[in-house]
Amino acid sequence: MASAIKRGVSLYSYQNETFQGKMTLEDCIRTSAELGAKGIEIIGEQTFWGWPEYGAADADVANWHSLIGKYDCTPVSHDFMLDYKRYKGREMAFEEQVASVKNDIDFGARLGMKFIRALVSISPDVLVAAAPYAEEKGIKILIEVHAPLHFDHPWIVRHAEAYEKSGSDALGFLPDMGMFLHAYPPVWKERFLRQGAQPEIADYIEKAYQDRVLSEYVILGAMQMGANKAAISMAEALRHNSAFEPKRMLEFMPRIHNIHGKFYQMTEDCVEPSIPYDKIVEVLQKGGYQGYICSEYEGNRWIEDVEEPDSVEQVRRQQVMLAKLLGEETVPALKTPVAA
Amino acid sequence: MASAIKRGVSLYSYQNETFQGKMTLEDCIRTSAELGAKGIEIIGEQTFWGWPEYGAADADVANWHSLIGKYDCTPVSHDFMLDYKRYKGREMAFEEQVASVKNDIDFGARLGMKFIRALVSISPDVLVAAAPYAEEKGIKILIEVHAPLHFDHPWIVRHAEAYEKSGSDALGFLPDMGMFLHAYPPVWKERFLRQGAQPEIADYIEKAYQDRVLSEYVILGAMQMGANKAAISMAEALRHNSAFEPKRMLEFMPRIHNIHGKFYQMTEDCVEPSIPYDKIVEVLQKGGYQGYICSEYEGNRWIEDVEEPDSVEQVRRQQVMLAKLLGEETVPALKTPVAA
Amino acid sequence: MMDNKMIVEGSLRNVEGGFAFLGRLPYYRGLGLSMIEDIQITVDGETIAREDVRFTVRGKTYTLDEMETVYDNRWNFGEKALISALKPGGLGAGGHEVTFAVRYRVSYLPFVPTTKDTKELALAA
Amino acid sequence: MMDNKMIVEGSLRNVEGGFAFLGRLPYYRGLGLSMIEDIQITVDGETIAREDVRFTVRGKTYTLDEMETVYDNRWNFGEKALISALKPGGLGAGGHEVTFAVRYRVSYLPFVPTTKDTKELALAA
Ligand SMILES: [Mn+2]
Ligand SMILES: [Mn+2]
Repeated sequence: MASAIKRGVSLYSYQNETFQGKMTLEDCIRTSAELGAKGIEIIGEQTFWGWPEYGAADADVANWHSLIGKYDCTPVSHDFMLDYKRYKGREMAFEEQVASVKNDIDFGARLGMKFIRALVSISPDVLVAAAPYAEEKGIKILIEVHAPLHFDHPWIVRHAEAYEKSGSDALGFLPDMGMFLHAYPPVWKERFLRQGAQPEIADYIEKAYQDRVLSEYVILGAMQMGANKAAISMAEALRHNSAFEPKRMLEFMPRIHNIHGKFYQMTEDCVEPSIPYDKIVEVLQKGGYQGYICSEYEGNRWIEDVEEPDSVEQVRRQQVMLAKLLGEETVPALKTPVAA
Repeated sequence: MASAIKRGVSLYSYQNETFQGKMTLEDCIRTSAELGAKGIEIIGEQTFWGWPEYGAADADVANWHSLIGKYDCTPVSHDFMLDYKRYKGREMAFEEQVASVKNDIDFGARLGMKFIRALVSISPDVLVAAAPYAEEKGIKILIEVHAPLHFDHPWIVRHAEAYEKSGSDALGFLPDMGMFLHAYPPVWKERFLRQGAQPEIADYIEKAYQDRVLSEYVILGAMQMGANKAAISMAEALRHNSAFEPKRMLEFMPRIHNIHGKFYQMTEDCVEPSIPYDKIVEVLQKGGYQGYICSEYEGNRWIEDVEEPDSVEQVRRQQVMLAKLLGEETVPALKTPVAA
Repeated sequence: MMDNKMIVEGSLRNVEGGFAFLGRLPYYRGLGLSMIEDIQITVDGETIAREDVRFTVRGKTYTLDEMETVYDNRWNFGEKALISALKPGGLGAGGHEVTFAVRYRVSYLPFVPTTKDTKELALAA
Repeated sequence: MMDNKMIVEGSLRNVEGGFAFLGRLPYYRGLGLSMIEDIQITVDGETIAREDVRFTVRGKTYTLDEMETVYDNRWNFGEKALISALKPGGLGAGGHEVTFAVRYRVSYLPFVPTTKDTKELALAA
């Protein structure tokens, strides 16, 4: 039986190609659609030149709608970046921040999105103040719960409390699956090895992470083994990453409306070695989740020193995995190769 | 109605007096008993000279039992310290560690304790290996869940999984209430002010903690305000402390058998300004907890630079607070002053 | 990310009063110009003074000091900006080692990153 | 904790071949002697060489090197150890500034702390 959970892609995944002009917006949308990932998420200012400082051109927005229609896709989320450090030496005042969020609500609505994604650096008060406007525009503002934070972090708890108190259903969460990092990603280890990390120390760190040893102990252990700079960096990466529990999403499910399907590497047999998608999908189904899981490929930055990332192939593999976990009968496949 | 929750004291609370020989073991036990805190917890090697390197004298152990009997108290926990770095340059091997834990199980049993407290630095495998011996001796080994860790930290989750897998009920948790640090402790702030922290920056840090701002942002904010060394230390203290949620104990209640009633300061009207004991007691009652809450005074180190800590008065105030929260009708009071 | 794609290959050339190349921001998004704190160009070991650096996008040219208060223009994602150095006579023919470093203020980071790219570039005609 | 109680007031005196005072470990528990990594005594700005420091508890005296492999004795909680410095002639009459620093290995800490106490002490008769 097919699941109520839907598949999507954040175009962030194709950043290596779009940065270099190797894929157009149409390539991105068509590729996702062919894989059956019909939900499209974007970082507004990555996809639309000009946003927000000099605005997105009407022609570009018209093109967006035309492509979404052409490939039978659904706009999911505009991920916005509130640049509250825009002015050197002072942070934006509260009202300026609220106005900036409203501007992104407008842009999200203009693109036909249901959600706009807020970063965790934004104060809950700003979002609460913008919530009535979001309701008017039919938009929900979702804060991205991202490692090293997690659903039991006091800052996220404070957001949750503020949302409840606001009484608005225009405020919610967008969990990034990277917070469930259950194994040290092989592509990370390999990069640190290329940078010269001693293999036996890299093995030790990988094993210690598997054993859930506290990051400060692992860093000390590596230092005592004589770790060089690359090996210490490999250990220090643990400070910002952790293996939290997917089941902790359950308590927050009524406010979870979109999911970042973060991944660092999909192997040839379509497995993410570091993030337990089987457990994740199980939890989401148990929680009655009916939104999208949007692929978010972030392995590019870990391999670009040695090979040109193939983002499309990586996304394809993750979509194959997701379709299988969701009980779909058809294996996602690409029809149109992207000219690279 | 009186609660099933019982009151106790960890003699750690009187460390400033016992270190200086101002209070004897009898003073400690009598004082606690007079306050109605009949459960006595100790750090074995603090109370018994010689433990573990040259052992505790039989006469000292006999004295312990005689005092426990004289004041109608109950031995609760021997907090042990597994010194796995005893040998310079190498950590104890697995079997040595297990043997060391067994030694402390024996000592706990000799003292009539129900529990021995393990530090979080110990591997779950070591505790699992020692569990059958603990069962034989009628002892439970409890790992102390202490800030910056918490019940959703992967290392604690790993312990919980290992305990479940072991099938042994001799393994459990001892939560330290310091992980529910809901406000910046006034005694910490005052100490940093004495060390020269700028008052406006200290106020900013206190407020930012109240707002649950991420520690790294608070540290940067303080630096940008021109924080001096003391003010930066005040901000950095946030890295190791956090406002987790008492309700997260509920899931683990079947394995929670003792509680550290950590406190930094009890005001004259018997309030702990930084730890929400009202919420904590509510959660413990909801969870059907029937063990002890043992006072653990740790304000001493924050004020000793400027005044001689009065640990007995601090413990008295916390016991008054606890008795009230637990619905007891009698207000705990001291009968015998301790000659200081 | 994209660190090694900051300098656009084959783009080094002499211009009126100096030399220039095309540069990209090493980031998964763009940034308003007020958040570009510094751009440092080093050629064959010699660092160009801050006041001798110019930044050009879509026909508009700025000094680094000017950029700090530009709130209505951006360095877009993947956009090739013209990075110029005032250097009378420009560069000599042949190969040059160019380092291009950008310091940018990112609102959500508790520090201000600098990213750089070094490439051996041949002077285009 | 207890940093300011490490040196026992009024305990400084000259002994055969040097001087000594009573010292306590600044910790809420004791430690096996193998975990005491170093003890440093500074008097009036002069630091005593490691090999000239002696540690005595309950009648047993050790050099610092010896202590590193002592597994059957402890510096107990609050216990006053005799800390001696070999210094021919000892100290002159009157007041002296003494700093007493201890570096100790704590299994659960990911670093090795050093704690010290400085006091103005008058030489007892
Ligand atoms: Mn994400
Ligand atoms: Mn404790």
